[in-house]
Amino acid sequence: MARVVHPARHYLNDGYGISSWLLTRDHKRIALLYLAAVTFFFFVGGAMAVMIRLELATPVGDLVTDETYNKLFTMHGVMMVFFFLIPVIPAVLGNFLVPIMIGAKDLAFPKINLLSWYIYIIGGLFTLYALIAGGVDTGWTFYTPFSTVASTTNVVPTALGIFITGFSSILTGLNFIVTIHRMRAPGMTWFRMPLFLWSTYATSLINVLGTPVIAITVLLVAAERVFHFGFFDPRVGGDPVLFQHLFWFYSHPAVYIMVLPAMGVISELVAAGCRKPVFGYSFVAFASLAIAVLGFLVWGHHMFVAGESVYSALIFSILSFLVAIPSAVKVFNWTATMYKGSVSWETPMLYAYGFIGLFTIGGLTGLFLAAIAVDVHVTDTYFVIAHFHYIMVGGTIMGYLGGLHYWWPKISGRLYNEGLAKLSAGIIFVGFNLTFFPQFVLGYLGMPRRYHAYPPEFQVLNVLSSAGASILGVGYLIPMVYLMWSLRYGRVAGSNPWGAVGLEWTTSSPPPTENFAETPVVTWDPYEYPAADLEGHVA
Amino acid sequence: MWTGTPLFPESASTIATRVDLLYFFLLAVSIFFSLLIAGSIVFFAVKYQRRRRDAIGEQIHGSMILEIAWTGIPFLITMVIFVWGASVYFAMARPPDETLNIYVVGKQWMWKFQHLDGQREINELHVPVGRAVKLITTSEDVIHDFFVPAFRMKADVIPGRYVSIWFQPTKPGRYHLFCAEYCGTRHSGMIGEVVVMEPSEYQAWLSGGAPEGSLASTGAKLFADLACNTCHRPDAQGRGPVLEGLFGKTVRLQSGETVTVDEAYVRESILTPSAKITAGFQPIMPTFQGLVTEEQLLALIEYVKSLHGLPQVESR
Amino acid sequence: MSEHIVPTRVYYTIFGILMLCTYLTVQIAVFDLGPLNTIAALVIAVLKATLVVLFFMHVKYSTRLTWAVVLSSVFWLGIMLALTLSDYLTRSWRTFG
Amino acid sequence: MPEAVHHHHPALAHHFDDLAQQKEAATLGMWVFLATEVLFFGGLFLVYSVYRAWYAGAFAVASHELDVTLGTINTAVLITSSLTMALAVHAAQLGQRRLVILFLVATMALGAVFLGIKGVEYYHKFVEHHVPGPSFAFEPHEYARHAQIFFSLYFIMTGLHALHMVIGLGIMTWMLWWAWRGTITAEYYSPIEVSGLYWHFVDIVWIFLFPLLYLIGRHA
Ligand code: HEA
Ligand code: HEA
Ligand code: HEC
Ligand code: CUA
Ligand SMILES: [Cu+2]
Repeated sequence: MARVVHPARHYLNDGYGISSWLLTRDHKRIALLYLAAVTFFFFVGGAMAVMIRLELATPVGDLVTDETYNKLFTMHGVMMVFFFLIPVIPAVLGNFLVPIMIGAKDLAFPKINLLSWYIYIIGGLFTLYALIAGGVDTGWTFYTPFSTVASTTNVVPTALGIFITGFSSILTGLNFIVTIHRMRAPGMTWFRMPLFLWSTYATSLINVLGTPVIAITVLLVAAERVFHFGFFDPRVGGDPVLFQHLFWFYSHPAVYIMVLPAMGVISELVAAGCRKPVFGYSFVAFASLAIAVLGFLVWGHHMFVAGESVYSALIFSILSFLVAIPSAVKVFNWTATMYKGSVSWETPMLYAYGFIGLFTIGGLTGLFLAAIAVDVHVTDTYFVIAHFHYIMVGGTIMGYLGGLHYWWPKISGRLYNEGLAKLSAGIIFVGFNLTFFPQFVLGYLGMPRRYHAYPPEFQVLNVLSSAGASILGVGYLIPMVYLMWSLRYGRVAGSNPWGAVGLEWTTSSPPPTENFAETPVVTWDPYEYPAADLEGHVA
Repeated sequence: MWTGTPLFPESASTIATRVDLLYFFLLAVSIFFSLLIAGSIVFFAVKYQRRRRDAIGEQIHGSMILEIAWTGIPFLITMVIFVWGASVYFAMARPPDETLNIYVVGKQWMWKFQHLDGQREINELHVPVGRAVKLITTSEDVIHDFFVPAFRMKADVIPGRYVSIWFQPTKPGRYHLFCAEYCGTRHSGMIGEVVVMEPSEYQAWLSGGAPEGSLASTGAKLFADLACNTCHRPDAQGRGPVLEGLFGKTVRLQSGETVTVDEAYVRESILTPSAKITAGFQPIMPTFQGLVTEEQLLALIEYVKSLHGLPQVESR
Repeated sequence: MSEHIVPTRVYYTIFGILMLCTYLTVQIAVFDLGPLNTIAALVIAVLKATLVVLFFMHVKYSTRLTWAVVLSSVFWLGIMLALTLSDYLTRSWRTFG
Repeated sequence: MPEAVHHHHPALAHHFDDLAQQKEAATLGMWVFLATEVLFFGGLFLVYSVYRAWYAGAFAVASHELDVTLGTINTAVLITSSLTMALAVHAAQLGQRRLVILFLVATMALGAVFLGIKGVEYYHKFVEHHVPGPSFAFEPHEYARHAQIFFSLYFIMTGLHALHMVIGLGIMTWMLWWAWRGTITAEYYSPIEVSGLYWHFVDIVWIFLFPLLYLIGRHA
């Protein structure tokens, strides 16, 4: 095959050896450090999902004990949420792309960026310690007073793990905010920024304003266990429901931390996949900010049956409907972008289709949950489980995989095997729906979540779900293989394999350590096609 | 393979059909939009498929009219759903005046039911068809959740508080009762059944056995055993306030505030008398924290309730 | 630019006011003003905090962006307090009628 | 200012264009961090508000156990340290190295005094069995349960505040070293300025803690 020359010096060969990685301050290398770490946690969390689904293949609890089962879903939730889904897109793709997309040499605080990774790893080690030392069984939500007085498992190390990791999110968010405000290249105005940056910025706002609250909350739980404080203990007059307010004040906005970056990725994929500006650019941009702000006003919808007052339930319900609107606006705009586009069927675009469809289903079922009367029936059932896996797995992971495939040539300088990529995208799509669609039905039937054993009439649907999960698992393993393979054997990508626009495609693949040979001067709008003219734009 | 696999839950309470109706509406909205989006994606992807390697799309930037439409229409739809959902929810939250009251205590990992006539049950609850039933729930340890799918009814059972929920069964039968809030190791084993019976059968079941007498009479006995009656006397001669006719009234406190006497207030008065001092009295009542169980508290509350001077509104 | 150099006189004045406020808040606490006690204490605390932010922390002389960061942190704190208290304050409201 | 001066400044990091951009980034970064801190402490203030509203009586009684005199002295100490901090920044802006050192030392000394007094107060509480936990005791007995919540709040709020002070002392030591070494100049003083922001913030937290914890129901 025709070998295109690799750029002679780039960030990957700029220094070898362990310390050139572990002490690096290059945002691109740090992104790869994160890539390794989050992938590890994904597979740990995924292995637990496999165990959960195996156990639920039969109605009786026969594979693992109830105690173990409770630990499995708790650790699954904790790993997947705090150590995989929250960091995944910001810390991997965001770290790699934010400086490049605005034409900067690095993030504003490279040392703090590296520090964030170490903090993340330390938090992860605490949690892994909790896992190895026997696990924790409170559910990822740590509801009091169970977590503070009843549970006898490793709540404190897990809580500390989450506390510590929180600072990694905060610092990453802080770094992005400052970078986007202060480091844009000449001519890169706010409305010339790619939409991925808008959504990263919105995500960072949530990171900075929400994460400290979960930090203090889990700290209170740990303190209550260690020092016998009484904030959430009804025996001394504490209110266990107060914990839920604090927890969800962060954890609802956190679901937007988990989906907004994926939305940003989708905007990029759709634009490049259609070679067309994103329809209604400014609406999509402001929708991200609207989601970030409104997302802070709805947390009480997790507490409709938890003993919150009837009137505040009404407030939280109506606000939850409002926060759905900007998401709807985004979905419509992406779909409209395809109209009269030059629509590609390459792998990244397949994932984008998957995201839009599955996110729509997940989001629409969110409306069921926001309608209080229906939520009373389906809360704490598999309906909720299906809702959020549709958004988080069907949405965010699809977005992430799409982004990873789209930028892989930039990151690695190589092309992966398109046939295998399409195949695995298909397998993931089918496996995903088979896993989680039956759970909607189960949920409305009334099967409670966090159940180790269940009435026999629910078995058929559960078996379908378990079968789907095994297909899904295979689907997730294939990309691991061909992406790794491509690092060595893949065709050399060239600087712009997709014919896309955006500053990242104007520099070589892989980019040099300082990202650009010369600081670019931006004189064009985002997504201004055709790409061919682009070279001429660079000053 | 599908025999015995239900795809839709039974509806066995007055509220269930109302919830289902809203559910179907939501389903219709969702199917419409899912098909709209998925259909458009497939259609555009096929119709505008990239045919030349260097083809670009038509450079369309947006349309104000469309933006307004797809902001406004979903907004209106969601407001319909909100109002609908809220009104059904209000019906759930507001029990009718005439209810059959039953006390529920959740603990790791069982349900205890206490009928006013004195019957006690574990993990099984008998109720008559066609009557509104109000459950006054509390927990001995952690948060549990009382969930009967066939009734579309669910509420967290919270330690330290009394949460009331109500339902009116419409069909005799046996229905799943689940604990729906994670509560520890045997959470999935904290299940039971609600048995809805014809009124006549229910009467027969009731008369089947109430060895200990009514709940109020248990409370009366406790009231004497714990020496409450040394201070609380019907003749206003005791050192504590008269409790007759107190329940449901409004009491003025020393701090100048007023409170309505409900289950929570009586409970607090017994466990933390100092928290709210009744105007005109000294804070001399001792705390009974640790001396009475949740179930004994319920008996005492029921006794205080039974001291109503007026004809009882919340009849059994 | 925030190169603005504040004359030390300003710092000393602010310091004086802060000390005075501290004295005041302790004195006021002794009188029984009913619920006004808490309000008075909070008003004084907010006043003191504002002075520190504006002068010691130079926000008065800073960019709009700094103002925005300060105000949004306070605003978000307000969201947290207001919506949570909306639950606590209405819990005892009856649904009857 | 001419470009060239900036470019050769040893403190300019490679990825910034000039010192001005670097300074703006540092200042904004600290402000964003402080926004985070507002919500961190905000969670505690929320818990406080709820229980203060519920158990006003017990909180008033429990608050009486705190030593207002020590609390007031500490407030004054901290405000003074804020003044010296502001003056340190001022001196840094003017490049008065010796004054910077002097005011930093003063700030640190005042911070240490604050922590010392706090330690004395903690010791008293420990002796009086007012530390929540199995050995907690409180008279009058009927307030004991809710007083325990008050003291839990007292310890966690002042404890986290004190932790911030300790971190602040650490930062100040570092700044002292930089000032000593002569890194801090009229051109490059943003490290001092940014550390000052942090110090003032910690002061503000105390400005709220003091009335909320020490001054409730004093009149009774
Ligand atoms: C990334 C994660 C993510 C995202 C983005 C969302 C988005 C939404 N979620 Fe979800 N949610 C979770 C993750 C997420 N959720 C998790 C993890 C839980 C459970 C936690 C636990 O208990 O363990 C949960 C639970 C949860 C509950 C509580 C359920 C319960 O426990 O009882 C509720 C209730 O209102 C809810 C609502 C919503 C709504 C209204 C949206 C909206 O933002 C959705 C908006 C999107 C759309 C509406 C789709 C696009 C729209 C169209 C294509 C057009 C048509 C639109 C209209 C007609 C409006 N979610
Ligand atoms: C944020 C992200 C996230 C992700 C990605 C997932 C991914 C998956 N989840 Fe998870 N899930 C949660 C977040 C997530 N989940 C949360 C927050 C909860 C609630 C927890 C709680 O209640 O506290 C939950 C709960 C939850 C439950 C409910 C448990 C219960 O309530 O009892 C179930 C049940 O089916 C489930 C299944 C799955 C499956 C099949 C996947 C699949 O997508 C996973 C696919 C991945 C793989 C299969 C890995 C591939 C690797 C291999 C195949 C190698 C495996 C190796 C060995 C087996 C040795 N999840
Ligand atoms: C030593 C005397 C004493 C004993 C014993 C006593 N009480 Fe009381 N009780 C009082 C006084 C005095 C008050 C009013 C002051 C207050 O609110 O604390 C009161 C208030 C009450 C109230 C609130 C009434 C109102 O008008 O607000 C209830 C209910 C109550 N007691 C129930 C009981 C029960 C049940 C017991 C036994 C388990 C009991 N009391 C034992 C003295 C006593
Ligand atoms: Cu009780 Cu779950
Ligand atoms: Cu939510």
